[in-house]
Amino acid sequence: MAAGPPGPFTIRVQLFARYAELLGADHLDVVAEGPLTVGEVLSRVRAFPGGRTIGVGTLVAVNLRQAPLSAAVTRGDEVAILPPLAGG
Amino acid sequence: MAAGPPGPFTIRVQLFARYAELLGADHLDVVAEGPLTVGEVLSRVRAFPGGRTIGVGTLVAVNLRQAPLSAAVTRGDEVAILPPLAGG
Amino acid sequence: MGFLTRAPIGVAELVAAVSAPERGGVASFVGLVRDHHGGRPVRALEYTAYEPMAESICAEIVGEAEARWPVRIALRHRLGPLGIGDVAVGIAAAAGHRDEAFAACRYAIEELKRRVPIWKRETFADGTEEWVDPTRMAAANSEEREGMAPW
Amino acid sequence: MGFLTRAPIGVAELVAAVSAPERGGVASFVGLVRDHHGGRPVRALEYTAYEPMAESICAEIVGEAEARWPVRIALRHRLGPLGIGDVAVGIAAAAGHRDEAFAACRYAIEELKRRVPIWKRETFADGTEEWVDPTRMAAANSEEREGMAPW
Repeated sequence: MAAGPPGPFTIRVQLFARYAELLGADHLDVVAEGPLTVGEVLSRVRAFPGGRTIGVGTLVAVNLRQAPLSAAVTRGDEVAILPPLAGG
Repeated sequence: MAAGPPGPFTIRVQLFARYAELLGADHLDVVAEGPLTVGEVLSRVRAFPGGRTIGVGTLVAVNLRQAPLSAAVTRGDEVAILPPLAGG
Repeated sequence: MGFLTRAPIGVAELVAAVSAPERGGVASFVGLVRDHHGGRPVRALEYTAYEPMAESICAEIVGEAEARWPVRIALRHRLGPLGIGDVAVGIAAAAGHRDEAFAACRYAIEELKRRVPIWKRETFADGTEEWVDPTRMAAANSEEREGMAPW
Repeated sequence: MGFLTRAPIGVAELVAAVSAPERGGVASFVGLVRDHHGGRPVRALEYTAYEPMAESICAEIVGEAEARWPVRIALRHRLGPLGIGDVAVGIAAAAGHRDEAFAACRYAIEELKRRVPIWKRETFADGTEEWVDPTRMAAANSEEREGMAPW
């Protein structure tokens, strides 16, 4: 990913299933003053009303792949917080 | 199995696949003067023309179940000599 | 892509999609919607997915299996409302030898359950609804085998 | 009875025959007629059986699997002339959990190949015909994996 222009930017965080229900939205926008880690994005989301129900160890995907809490999130990345998977 | 009346009796031996082809028949009749073992029946069959192609370790079934060479064959038993299985 | 579908899944179509004269052994698995879960009677359920990621991970899993074994894999997961007995997931793996077909089929279903972002909302017989959480089920019902896995 | 058939075998019918709301995991296997064997191109083949024994042993194998795992098994083997790509054998095993379904399906195909008196006559592309002998193939072609198993 290119770093993009400097200054604040918006990270669109997608929510699914139980998390979407608990936070009452299928996405949230997190305003970042600069690059954040996945863990920092998760903390911002947990500060929204209902956000405490999201576990600190929940799965997070960046650009369609699971990402560790230490991974960087930059301008234009697609972030998604994934409740426990139940496919199959 | 009941022993049946004394005296000689005929054992119908069924042949399949390659053995039926090699011996030119889908069954043979072995005349027994008294109870025989499976191994003895097999020896009699191997004495027929083409019978040497039947291995001494071939599978033999008595009354629809595999039987060891030492098993007894008595009047009324259904004997079958089974070439190497190739189902599935 | 097309690993996700809102149409019924047929095992015969999956098997046909991977079969070939040189791949004579085809192992397959279908998972059906069960009529109970964790000891509670289920009336209906609905699958949802993070669709672009689910498609991407399904493709990755199929690619991994086809790289590891000389197989061809077909995989479908249904989304939307399903009734009891409907096929939720179907996988077919065709190979020259059945060992490989079974191994690849098993790999695909295990990895799908572990990695593909799909969720299931169950409606129980009493009308209550719940998002299925296999991790919570395993902890809460560790003594009750029914609760540990959808099947 | 009815494990042997001269009609085409459909995997969907086998899966449907064993599926039930409480048996949500269905593993299946189909074996297709391959277009080559032991490195030689095959044109057609014919299966024959010692039919009463084959039916009896199939019933025994299904009974063993159903006693060992909480499964329901459907099993069919085709007899008579078959073309390339036709289904020769089909097995479906349905269980509450997929471990059991896979294990039982695998057990049934392995035991079928080991114990059921069925024979296969192959017609090769050059017109020659031969009764397949897996024991001889294994010995003669131990270096050539293709020759060791029909799939």
